Amino acid sequence: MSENISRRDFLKLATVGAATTAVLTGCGPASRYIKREPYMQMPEYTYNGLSTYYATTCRECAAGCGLIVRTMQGRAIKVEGNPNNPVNLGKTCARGQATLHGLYNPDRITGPLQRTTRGEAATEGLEWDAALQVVGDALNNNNPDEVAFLMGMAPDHLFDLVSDLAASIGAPAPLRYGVLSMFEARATLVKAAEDLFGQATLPFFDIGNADLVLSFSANFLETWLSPIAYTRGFSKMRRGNPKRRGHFIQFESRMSQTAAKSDEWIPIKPGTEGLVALAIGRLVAEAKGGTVPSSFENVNLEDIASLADVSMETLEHIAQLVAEAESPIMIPGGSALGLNNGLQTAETILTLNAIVDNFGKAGGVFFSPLSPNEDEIHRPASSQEMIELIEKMKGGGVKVLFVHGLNPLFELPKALGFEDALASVPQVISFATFPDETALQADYVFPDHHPLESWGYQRVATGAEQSVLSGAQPVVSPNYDTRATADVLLAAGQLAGGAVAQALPFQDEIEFMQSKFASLVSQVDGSFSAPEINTFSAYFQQHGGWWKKSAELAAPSASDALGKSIVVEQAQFAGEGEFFFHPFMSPTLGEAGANKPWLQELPDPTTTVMWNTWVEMNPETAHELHIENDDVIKIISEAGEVEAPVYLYPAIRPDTIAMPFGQGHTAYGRYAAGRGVNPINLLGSHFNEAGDLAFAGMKVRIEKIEGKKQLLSRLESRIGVYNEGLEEH
Amino acid sequence: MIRNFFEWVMGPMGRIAVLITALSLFSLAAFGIYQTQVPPEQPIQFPHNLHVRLGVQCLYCHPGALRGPSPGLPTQTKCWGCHQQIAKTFDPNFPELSEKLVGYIERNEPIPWVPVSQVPDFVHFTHRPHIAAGLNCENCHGDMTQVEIAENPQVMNMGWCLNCHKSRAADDPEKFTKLTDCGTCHY
Amino acid sequence: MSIDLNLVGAKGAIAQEAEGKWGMVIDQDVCTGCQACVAACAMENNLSFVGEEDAGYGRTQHWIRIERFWEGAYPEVKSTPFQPMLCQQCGSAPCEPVCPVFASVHSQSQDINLQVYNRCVGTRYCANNCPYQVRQFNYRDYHLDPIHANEVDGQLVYPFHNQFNPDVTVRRRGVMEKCTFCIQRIHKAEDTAKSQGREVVDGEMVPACAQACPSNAITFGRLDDPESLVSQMAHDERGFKHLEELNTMPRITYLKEG
Amino acid sequence: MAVTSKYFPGAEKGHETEHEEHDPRESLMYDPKPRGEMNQMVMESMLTTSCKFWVVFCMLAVLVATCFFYAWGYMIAEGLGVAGVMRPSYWGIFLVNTVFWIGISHAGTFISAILRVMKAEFRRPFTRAAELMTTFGLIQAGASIFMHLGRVWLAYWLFPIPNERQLWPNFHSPLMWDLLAITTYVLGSTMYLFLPLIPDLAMARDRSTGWRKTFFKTLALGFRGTEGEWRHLQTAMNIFAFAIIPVMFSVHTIVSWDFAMAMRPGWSSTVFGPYFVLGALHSGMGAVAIVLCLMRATMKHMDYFLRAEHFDALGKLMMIVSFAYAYFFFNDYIVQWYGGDKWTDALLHWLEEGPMAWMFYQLIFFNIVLPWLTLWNRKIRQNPWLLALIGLLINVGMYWERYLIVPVMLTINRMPFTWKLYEPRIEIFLTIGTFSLFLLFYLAASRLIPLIPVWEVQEGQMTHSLRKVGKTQVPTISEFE
Repeated sequence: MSENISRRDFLKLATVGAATTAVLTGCGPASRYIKREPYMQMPEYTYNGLSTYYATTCRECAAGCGLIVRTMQGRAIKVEGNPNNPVNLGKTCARGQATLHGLYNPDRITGPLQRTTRGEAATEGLEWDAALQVVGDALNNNNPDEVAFLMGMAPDHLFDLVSDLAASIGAPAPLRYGVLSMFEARATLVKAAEDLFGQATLPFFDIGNADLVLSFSANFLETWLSPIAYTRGFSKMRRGNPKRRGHFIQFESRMSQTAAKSDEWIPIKPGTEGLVALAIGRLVAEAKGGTVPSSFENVNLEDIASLADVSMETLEHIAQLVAEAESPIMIPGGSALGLNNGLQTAETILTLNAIVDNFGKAGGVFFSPLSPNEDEIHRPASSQEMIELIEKMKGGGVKVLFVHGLNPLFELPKALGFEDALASVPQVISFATFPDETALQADYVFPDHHPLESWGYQRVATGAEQSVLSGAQPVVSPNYDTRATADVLLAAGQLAGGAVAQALPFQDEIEFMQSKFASLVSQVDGSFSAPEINTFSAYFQQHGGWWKKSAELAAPSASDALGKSIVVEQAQFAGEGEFFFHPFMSPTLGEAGANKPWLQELPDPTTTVMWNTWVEMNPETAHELHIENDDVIKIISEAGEVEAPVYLYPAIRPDTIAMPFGQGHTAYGRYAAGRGVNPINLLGSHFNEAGDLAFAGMKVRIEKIEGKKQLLSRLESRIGVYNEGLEEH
Repeated sequence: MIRNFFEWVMGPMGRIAVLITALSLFSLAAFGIYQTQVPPEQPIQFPHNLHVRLGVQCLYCHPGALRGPSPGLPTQTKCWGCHQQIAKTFDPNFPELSEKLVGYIERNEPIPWVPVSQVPDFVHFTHRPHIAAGLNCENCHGDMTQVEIAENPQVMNMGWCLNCHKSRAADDPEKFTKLTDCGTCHY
Repeated sequence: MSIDLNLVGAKGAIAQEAEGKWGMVIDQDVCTGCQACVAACAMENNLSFVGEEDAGYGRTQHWIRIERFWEGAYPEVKSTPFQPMLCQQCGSAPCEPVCPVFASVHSQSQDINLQVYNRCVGTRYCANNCPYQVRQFNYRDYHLDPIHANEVDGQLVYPFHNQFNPDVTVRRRGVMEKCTFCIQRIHKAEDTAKSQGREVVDGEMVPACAQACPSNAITFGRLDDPESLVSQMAHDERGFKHLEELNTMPRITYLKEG
Repeated sequence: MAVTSKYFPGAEKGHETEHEEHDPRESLMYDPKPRGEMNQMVMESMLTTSCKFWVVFCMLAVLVATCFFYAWGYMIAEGLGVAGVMRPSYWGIFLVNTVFWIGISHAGTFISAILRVMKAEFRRPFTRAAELMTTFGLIQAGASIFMHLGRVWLAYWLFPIPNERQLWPNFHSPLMWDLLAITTYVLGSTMYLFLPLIPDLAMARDRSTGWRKTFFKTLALGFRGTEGEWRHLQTAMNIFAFAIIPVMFSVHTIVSWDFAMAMRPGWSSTVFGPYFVLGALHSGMGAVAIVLCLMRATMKHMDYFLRAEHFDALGKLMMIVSFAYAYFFFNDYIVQWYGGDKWTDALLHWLEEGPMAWMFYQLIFFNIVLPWLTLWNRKIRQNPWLLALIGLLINVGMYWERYLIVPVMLTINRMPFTWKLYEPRIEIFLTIGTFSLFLLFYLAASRLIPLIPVWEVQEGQMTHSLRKVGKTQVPTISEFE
């Protein structure tokens, strides 16, 4: 009873009472006080609840879109597009939005690491001074010819620095590679332009002003070249002109997100894009009544129609449209070029543009302008060039390998044998920000800042009409004990001394960047100019880059193209099997998005699958094979085999199966590791004339794994979406 | 049985028991409410009244109130701006200064101030419009010339907000809807 | 006071003004279904990701989702135009009258549907009654799941929490949530305009989805201002509203393909 | 014997005569026993407990502790993620249970109030058992409602309590009406349960010792059976009997409005009110049959009080109710089908061909076909076990009906992109929990209060007598009621 209540009990009761009152008062007074830790000497504007905005560059892919990051109290809150940057004009894609999930990813590498046995998670930390020493020695003690630099796709300041570094010590120039460049077959596109117009450059397709777009499996709304810019163009093509609505036809064996927006999707047989282009070219030329170009003259339409599995009527109807269109444009896309006849296909399609004579006209084909401080196009390495490096590594020709911004163990097909090659390299130094597969195989990991924490600039290869140099700057102070790779290399260069120290006499990467701006400072045709370099680089950071005021699109010459004779032969498909294999880049994940949970949770635009890999298969085919949704099947190619659950995809050729690239990591953090499979391991090492991997040139067979199901997480309903009502649930 | 109980209650022991029970329950509730209102322990016993008397404006140390949502808490550099020129700072008789403040400066550590006037995180309070509406700091935070350590003069709960909002918008129906709209503070 | 609030509720139930204040136009002809709006919304509004299992079980926290359906069979198969579906901010919202505690109320000043998180007790009646199925429920404290945390000297540290937008409440388990037309941005814009003694100009305030949309498919603005872009586009002949027959008076106009 | 002597002077004699001449009808009313003996029988039925009883009791207690309290606490701590609710089925089994238990609770009031008002004689022995069902059922219903709240610790916001936020609940919301109606019903029916209990408690008080005596003494409120007390009691009971009937009808109508007021295909139907009330009675009658059968089987002397005639009457009631139910059932579906709204069509397709179709057909069989086939037969009606079995199946059918109405109908909405089927998770345990709690209450009650309103039975027997007219005996009812 309450007469003999001890003091302790009373206090107990009292606290209970306190708790209950706190609860009962609902949104009454805040009963818990928060201790706030202000920054050292924090500038006032950071702690009055107002946000600060910094302009920088998105580095989720190589397109070089400008960003404006909202920060508050030293934290990055939200990513928005930079409205001034000509590439994206204030827009961002999903991957750009999710950059923050990289910055604040719980799996980031927090400091320099040393690994005793490769492949094991166990590491021991070391100081940055020691790290610098390691890099310095690596540069010094090795025969320059045996030092190799492997870098990401983006042509940024670090690439320039490494090029200079390599040149100064006489090492081979750094290689830039990205699986994205493989999927969009950049090398082939550039080579085609070189063959046709004698100028190695990326064509720029002005679909914004076109009224008819023929896309040969170009996924320009997803990841192709510069998706934001091309999406803007698409929007303009459709709705930009109130009088007319642009017509859009997509040739592709599977209805991609891009094809889903087309007015006509024509599922031609894989590998026949070039032939179809030839046929259309002839029909158009005849319809226009002009002279039919030599290479198009003797084309057997019926054969092509039957080969491509498309009716003559369709071909004629399309040719009719093209002939009547004011400004038609034809675009060669990744999976059309990723074949052994890819180069010919690319040339044919570009020539098709010549037939309708849209070069240099609004809604036609142009050359992408070079970046301001760029002398010639530096395209990323083709797979062929990677093979050369791999052979060299295998032969023991590489003593130390520097890897930055690239995850070759994930992005290169197993068949290319990078894994073994890596094993035969004595010293591997990775600058990875995240613990990816390659970093796991590296002896040293000297983590770079996350892009949002680092300085830099990035050249825009294509997408904008004018020449653009996007600028990057840190929006937050580094979260962890990371260091900018450029600084590491510069410091290490000083340690190494000799030629390197002379070639790169810079204190830090900012000085280096300024040295690269020098030519731009006083240029008047730019977005801004400055009296001297410091002001210039201040503006540079403020505007998020430097770009020309006016468009600088050069026009290719039609006559060169028409003059060239093209022979398109049949595409060869490697391996035997009843299915064409169509790997494609996941529109939401991209090549490196798998460790960002919100990208994982974004439904794939066409299948609405989240968090996993699937195999797309035509329902009829599946029915014949007694395969249902979510049945796990084994896909076997000459190079390897993977297991993945089936998604019955109504819009894919019955003789084709498709798989998205992006999942299937064995490392790369808690959200990516052990999730889905990596279709790239099904690809064999076959190349086209331009040296690009013939990734679309595989045939595979499938085996159903009896009784094994894996429920795919779909956003869409399994009942309502197919209008098939209640068959499946 | 009931009757017995009532008789016992009516008896002297019963009355005492009832009294004690009632008192303990009451004090329990009182203590509970008090618990939610005690001002927190501050790293430095900062005498507001002294500074105000010396003529330091509120907005000097809490400048954010004029422009943005939160007024901000001064960093040690701000304190140091004045105090490094004040002899008293280094006078050992004033440990709060000569030890604590100087200590923070020497260790170059931030001062972990504890904000006193807090609203829960589902309330989005902005100082700017309130200052713009002609309110002064003391209207809500009390007269700082009277208190040493800052503490809440009143319970900052929704009823308190609404009373002021309503009284100030009584004559203007449009303003009234805006000021009593849930979405004005909760989103 | 109760009377005022009852009026608010009643206003939601029998909306006088069909026009509305804030509105949106979504052009399905140019929407490429790229999910940029979904990601932008998630980043702006502190949406929590729920993981593979819950996502597959219909518990995704997307405030905006992109729908597409299939028509016909191969090779004449066609996917219907991508259709972003988000809270239609109905003028006469079915979700409002059914909430027993006024957690789902009509904002008189902004004329949008509010969800007052701290008032919500989680009856989920509003979600049942929403014909658009755009209200999401917090089934767990997803953002406090230890699997997102690192252990730093004995304490769980959630790096993702650094990114939370301080202008938006982080919802705990058991409450309903939905698209707010980025009301925090509306407030910011109005506050800025007021501090400069002017009205909010058209296009000054855009929600995160419209801001990100690469194909400019989403337009946002004042419907009660005939000059504004959105109110002009809303009268486009391609325009239609979803489930108008229910007389919910949606504030979002969709422009159909072609 | 203070209770009855006043009313029936010389009743012993009358009873003797009745006892001597054999009455052909197997009727409780014409088969009186000495009141002392009868009271003793009731007391014994209360006091004699086998070890079986305690085994069952403990099992139920364990079930309640784990499936009800622990599971609920776990769900509160984890959030509703551990339950199966999702988009679009935001309401799961919790609402099913609520509706089901409210339905169960209806039979009690129906039998004890309406039949009392109608002066249906066969009601007498089992009014209390039925009335207990009302109270206990409503407790489960309330618990289920609170279970389904996302933030149950703030449930008090649903009640109109003055607060510093100056906010009131929204009286537009059907949930609000629901809450008020159920609260009223709980209070009303509990009091209505207690009033007729008083004389029996007094009786028990006079016949028990030890803690039971104090217990009954406290509850009996010192009832001594004076004329004034009887008069007051009768008045009070009549008032409550009449007052509780509209409440009973309104409650389930209002519960049905939770659905009928919502803009969902399949839900917004005007017939839902009476449909739900009939459904409630249907399941309630079934439940009564089960309870009576169990009482008769397990408790001592019950075969005297509960006879074939009572089950027979109950069976007839069940059949009549199932007729009415069938009418409203088909009304609901046919009208909706006739409406031809495309969403409703999709919904009906979903019900008839979807994965839950088996439930739909079982519902039709158990609730309509089965009673119609069997209850015609007097033999079946009079067999307690068969009737209980039928009652059980009817309840299964009714549970399916609610399950179809809540989660399964919620699957189909106006946004086909979100259609998805609900799967119960922790709800299953919570459902088991509520059922065991219900049974536990019953077990406790069976040992704590007389389940047979013995004074009513005696009253009935007093008022029925066989008078000699010429050579034959005719049953009569004395005018005293």
